[in-house]
Amino acid sequence: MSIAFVVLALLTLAGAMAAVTLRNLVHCALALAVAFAGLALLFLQLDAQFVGFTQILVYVGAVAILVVFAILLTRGADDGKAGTVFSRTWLAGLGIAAAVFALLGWAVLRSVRGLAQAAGTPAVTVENIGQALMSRYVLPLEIVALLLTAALVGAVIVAMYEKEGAR
Amino acid sequence: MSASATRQEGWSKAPAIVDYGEGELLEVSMGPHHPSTHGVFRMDVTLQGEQITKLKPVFGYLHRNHEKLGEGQSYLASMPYTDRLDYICSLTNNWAYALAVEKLVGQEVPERAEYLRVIVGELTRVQNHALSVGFLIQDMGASGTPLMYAFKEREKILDLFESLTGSRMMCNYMRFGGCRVDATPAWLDEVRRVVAGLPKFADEFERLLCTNEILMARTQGVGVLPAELAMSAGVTGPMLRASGVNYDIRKVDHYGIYDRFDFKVPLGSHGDVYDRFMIRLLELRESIKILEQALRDIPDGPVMDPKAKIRNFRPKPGEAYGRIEAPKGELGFYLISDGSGNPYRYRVRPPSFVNLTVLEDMCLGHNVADVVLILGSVDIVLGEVDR
Amino acid sequence: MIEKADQIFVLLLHWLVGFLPEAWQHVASVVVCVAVIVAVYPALFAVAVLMERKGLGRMQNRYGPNRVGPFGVLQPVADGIKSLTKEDIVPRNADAAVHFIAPLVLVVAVFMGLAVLPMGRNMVLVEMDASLLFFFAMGASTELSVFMAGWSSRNKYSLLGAMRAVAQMISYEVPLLLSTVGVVMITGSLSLVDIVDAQTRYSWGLAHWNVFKPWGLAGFVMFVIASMAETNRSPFDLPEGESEIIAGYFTEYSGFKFALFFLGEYVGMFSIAGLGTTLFLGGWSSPLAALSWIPSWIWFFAKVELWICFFIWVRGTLPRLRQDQLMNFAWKFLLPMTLVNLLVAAEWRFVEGVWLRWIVGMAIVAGAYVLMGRVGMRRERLGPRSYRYAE
Amino acid sequence: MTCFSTPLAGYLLVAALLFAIGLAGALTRRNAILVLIGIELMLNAANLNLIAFWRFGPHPEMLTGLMFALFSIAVAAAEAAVGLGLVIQIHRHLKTTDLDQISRMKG
Repeated sequence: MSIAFVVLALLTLAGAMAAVTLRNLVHCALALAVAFAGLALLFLQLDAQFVGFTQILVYVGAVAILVVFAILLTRGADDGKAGTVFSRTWLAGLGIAAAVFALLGWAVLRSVRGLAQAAGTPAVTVENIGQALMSRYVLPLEIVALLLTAALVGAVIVAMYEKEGAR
Repeated sequence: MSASATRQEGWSKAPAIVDYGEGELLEVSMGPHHPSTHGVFRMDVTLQGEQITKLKPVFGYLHRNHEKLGEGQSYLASMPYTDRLDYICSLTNNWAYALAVEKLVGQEVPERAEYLRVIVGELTRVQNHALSVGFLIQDMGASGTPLMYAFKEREKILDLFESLTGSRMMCNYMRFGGCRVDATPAWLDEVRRVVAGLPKFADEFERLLCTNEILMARTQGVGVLPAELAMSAGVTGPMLRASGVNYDIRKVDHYGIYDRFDFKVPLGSHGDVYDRFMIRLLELRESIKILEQALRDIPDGPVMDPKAKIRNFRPKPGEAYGRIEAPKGELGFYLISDGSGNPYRYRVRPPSFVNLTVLEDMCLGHNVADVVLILGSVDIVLGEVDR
Repeated sequence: MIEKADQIFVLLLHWLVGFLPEAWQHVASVVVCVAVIVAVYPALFAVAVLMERKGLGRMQNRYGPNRVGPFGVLQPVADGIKSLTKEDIVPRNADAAVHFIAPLVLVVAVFMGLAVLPMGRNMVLVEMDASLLFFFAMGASTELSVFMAGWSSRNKYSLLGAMRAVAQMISYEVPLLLSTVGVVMITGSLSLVDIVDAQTRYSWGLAHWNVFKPWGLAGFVMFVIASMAETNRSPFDLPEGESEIIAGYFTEYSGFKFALFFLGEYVGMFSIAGLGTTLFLGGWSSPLAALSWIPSWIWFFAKVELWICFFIWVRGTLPRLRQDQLMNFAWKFLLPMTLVNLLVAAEWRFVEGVWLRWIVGMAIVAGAYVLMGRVGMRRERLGPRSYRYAE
Repeated sequence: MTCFSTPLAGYLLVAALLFAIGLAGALTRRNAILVLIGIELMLNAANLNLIAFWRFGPHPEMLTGLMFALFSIAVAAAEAAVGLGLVIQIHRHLKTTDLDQISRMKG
C-alpha cells in the first residue's frame, strides 16, 4: 500500500465517478479520460509498461476522442431539456451495482489470506511480449486483427450517412 | 432551436448547432473582422459539417455616403473622393469620373494626357492584379510569400505614382480635360525601367505559382461561375472573362486611345478560381504590352486642354455615363446635371459590388476554406462595395 | 578530451549530484535532468520562433523582427514579456475549468514525450523498454487537449478548429505510427536508445542511418509528412488556418495561456523532430565516422534544428490544403504507402544478398509510389491550362 | 490494516469499485453514450484485475494475464467504435439518445 497507489486509485475512482455522474456529457468524457489515464498509471505501477502505454494510446488517444465525437454528433436532442439525467429505473440500477460491489468486496476480503504475496518484479520486456504474441498467442492475435477489421468496416457502415443515390 | 432564435441569443449559448432534420447545421458569422474578408465584410454562413448550405453577404460597414456627398458639392470636389472608392486603384477611379464629366461637358483631352492616363491606368492594373493574386494565395494559407513578392513590385509602382502625383494611393491625378501635372522625361524613363522589369516578375510569379500542385488542387473546379449567370448578374472584369465571355470595355467602348494599342483579351473556359487567377496574370502581361507601346509612342504637348474650365463650371442639363475597364471590372459614373454647379444625381457603378452579388452561387456546396478563396478571387475592395 | 566534451553534461550531472548523500542521488539527478529539459526546450523555442520569423522574412523580401536588440535577437524576450503581461481573457460563457486545463495538458504531454529521446550518448532521461510506444501515447494525449481548448471556448471557429484538429491528428497518427514500425521491425526493439545504437555503425566511414535504406527513406518521407500534419504545420495547418477559422482552437486564448499553446506547439515540433532524428537520422550519431569527434549532443540538436528549418522552409513555400484533400492524402496515399513500406522492411530483413534486397526494396517503393501517388491520387482535369485570346 | 496485508487486495478492491461504478453508470444513466462509458469502465476494471493477477500470480513470466489484458483492450476499442456508431445512427433515426425513449425495438 504505497502512497502512489492510493493517489492513483483515488484519481481513477474519482475520474470514473465523475464520468458517470456529471451532467455535461463532454465533462463526462473528459473525466473518463482521466480515469483511463489513472488506470494506465496503475498498470505502470504493476510493472505492465507495455499495457499501460497501450492503454493511454488506445483509450485516451482513441476511445475518449471517439466518445467526444459521438457526443458532439448526437447533441441537440438532449440539450436544453431540464430534468434528471438518470433513467427511470435508476434506483434499481444503483441497488444492483451496490450489491455487486458488496459481493465482490466480500469475496476479495474473505480471500485476502489466500491471495498471493508480492512476487519479485517479473522481468518482462517488450521483446518477450512480442515473442509471445507471435508464438503462443498468434491465433488470438489474428482473430483480434480480424475482429478489429470487421469492427472498423462495421462502424463505418453503421455510422455512414444514408443518402439516397449519393456516393 | 430555430435559426432566428440562435442569432438573437448570439453567443449566450454553446456553439449553435441547429438541427433542421437533415444533419447538423452550424451558423457562423464570418466577419466583419474576420482576417480574410478583405476589410469589414460579413458573411452569414450556414454550415453542414464544413459545407456551405447558405451564405448571405452582409455589407455596408464601410458606407461613407459617397454618392450623396457627390450631389452636395461641385464636380471637382468629388474627384479626391473617388480615390477612396477602390483605394487600391485610385487612378482608374479618377479616370472613370473624369470621363463621365468630360462626356457631360463635352470636353476634349489632349493627346499627351490620354497617353499619361493609359500609362497610369495600366500601371494601376498591373499592381492591382499582382496584389489580388497575392492576396488570393494568402487566403489559401501561403503565409505571405507570394503576397510579399507582389508587394515588392507594387511598391515600385506606388513610388512612381508618388513621384508623379504626390501621393502613393490617394493620387487625385486627373482633371476634366486632362491631367493635373505633366510627367517629366525622368519620370517616364523611370517608368520604362520599371516596366522593363515587369515581365521578369510575371515570369517568376507564374513559375512560382501556376503549377503548384496544392494551388491547382485548391483552385481548379472551385467556385465555378457559369457564363450565363455571370452575364445575367452583370458581372464584369476578369471574373466575367474567366467564365469565357469576351467583354472588355477597352475593346468595346474604345474609350481614350485604347484602339491604338495592340493587345489581346485572355479568356478562361471553366470560370473557376484558377481561371480567375490565371486571367489576372495574363491580363497583367497584356498590360505590360500596352505600357511598352504607350511609353514608346507618348507625344509631347500639353496635358490640359487650355480651354477647359476645371472649377465653377455649370454643365447644361443632361446626363452622362462614363465607364472604363477598371482592374476589377466595369467602373461607371452616372451623372445628371440640372444646370447647377453640382451634379443633380451622382451614381457609381462599382465592379466589386456587382461581382460580389454572385458570391453565394459560387460558394454553395463548398467548404469554409473555399469560401475565403472564392471571396479572394472576386477581388473586392470594401471601400468600393460600400461606398 | 573528445570523450570529455561528448559526455560533458553527464559528467556535470554526476559531479553535481555527487555532493548529495547516496540515497538522494537518483532522485536529484532526475530532478536536475527534468529542470534542464524544461529550461532548454523553451529556450530553443525562443530561438526557433526568432529563426522562423527571420527566415520567413528573408523568404518574403522583408527583414523580419529587427528592432529589439541587435538584429532583433531579443524579440522573443519581448514577445514573452508581452504575452505574460497581457490580460488573460476567458469568454463569459466558456467552460472556465476546461479552458484553463487545456493548455496545461498540452504542454505537459509534449514535454513528457521529450523524456525518452536520447539527446546524446548516455543522455536520455528515462531509459525504458517501450519508449517509442510511450512517445506515441503522449502524442495521442495532446489531441484531447486540443479538443478541450476548442470545445470549452464556446466559439464556433474554435469548435470547427478543434474538430479539424482532432480529425487530422487521428488520421495522421496512423501513418506516423506505421512509418516507424519499419524501423522497429529492423532494429527489433521499441527502445529509442537501442534504435540509435543500431545506427551508430560505420562502413566505409559512412553511418548506417536508417534513412540510407529503401524502407528507411520511404519511411522517412512518410514520417516527415505525417509529422508536419501532426504538429499542425503548414501546409497542414488547417486547425489554425488563420485565413479561414481565425486561429482555430485557440482563438479565444490570450496572454499566458496562448503562450502555453504556442510553447506546446513548438515543443511538440521539437519532440517529433527529435523522434524522427532518432529513428531515421541516426539520433546523436555523426553521419561520417571522420566527424565523430564532434560531441553527440551537438549532432542531435543540429539535426533537430535542421528539421525545424525544413518546416519553416515548407511554411514559406506551400499554400494550405483543404480538409477533404488532407484526409484523402492521409488515407489514400500515406497509409497504403506506409503499409507497403512494412513489406519492404520485411523484405530487407529476410532477403539474403545485399544487391538483391536493395533492388527489390527500391522497386517495391518506387512501384508503390507510382501506383498510389501518380495514378491513385490523380484527380481529373487537374493540371496547368492553356488559355485562348479573343481576337 | 490486516486486510491489506497484500497489495493485491488493494488492486482487486479498486477494480471491484471501478466495476461497480461502471455498472451503476450503465444502469442508471439515460444517455446511451453514458451507458457505453459505463461499459468501458467495467472492461477496464476487468483489465486491472487481469494485470494485478498476472503481477502477483505465481507465474508472471507466462504473460497470460498481460496478453489477456492486451486483447481485451483491442476488443474494447472495437466495441467502442461499433457501439458509438450505433448510437450515432440511432440518434439520426430517432433524434434522441435517451434510452428511456429508445426502449422500443422498432425504429
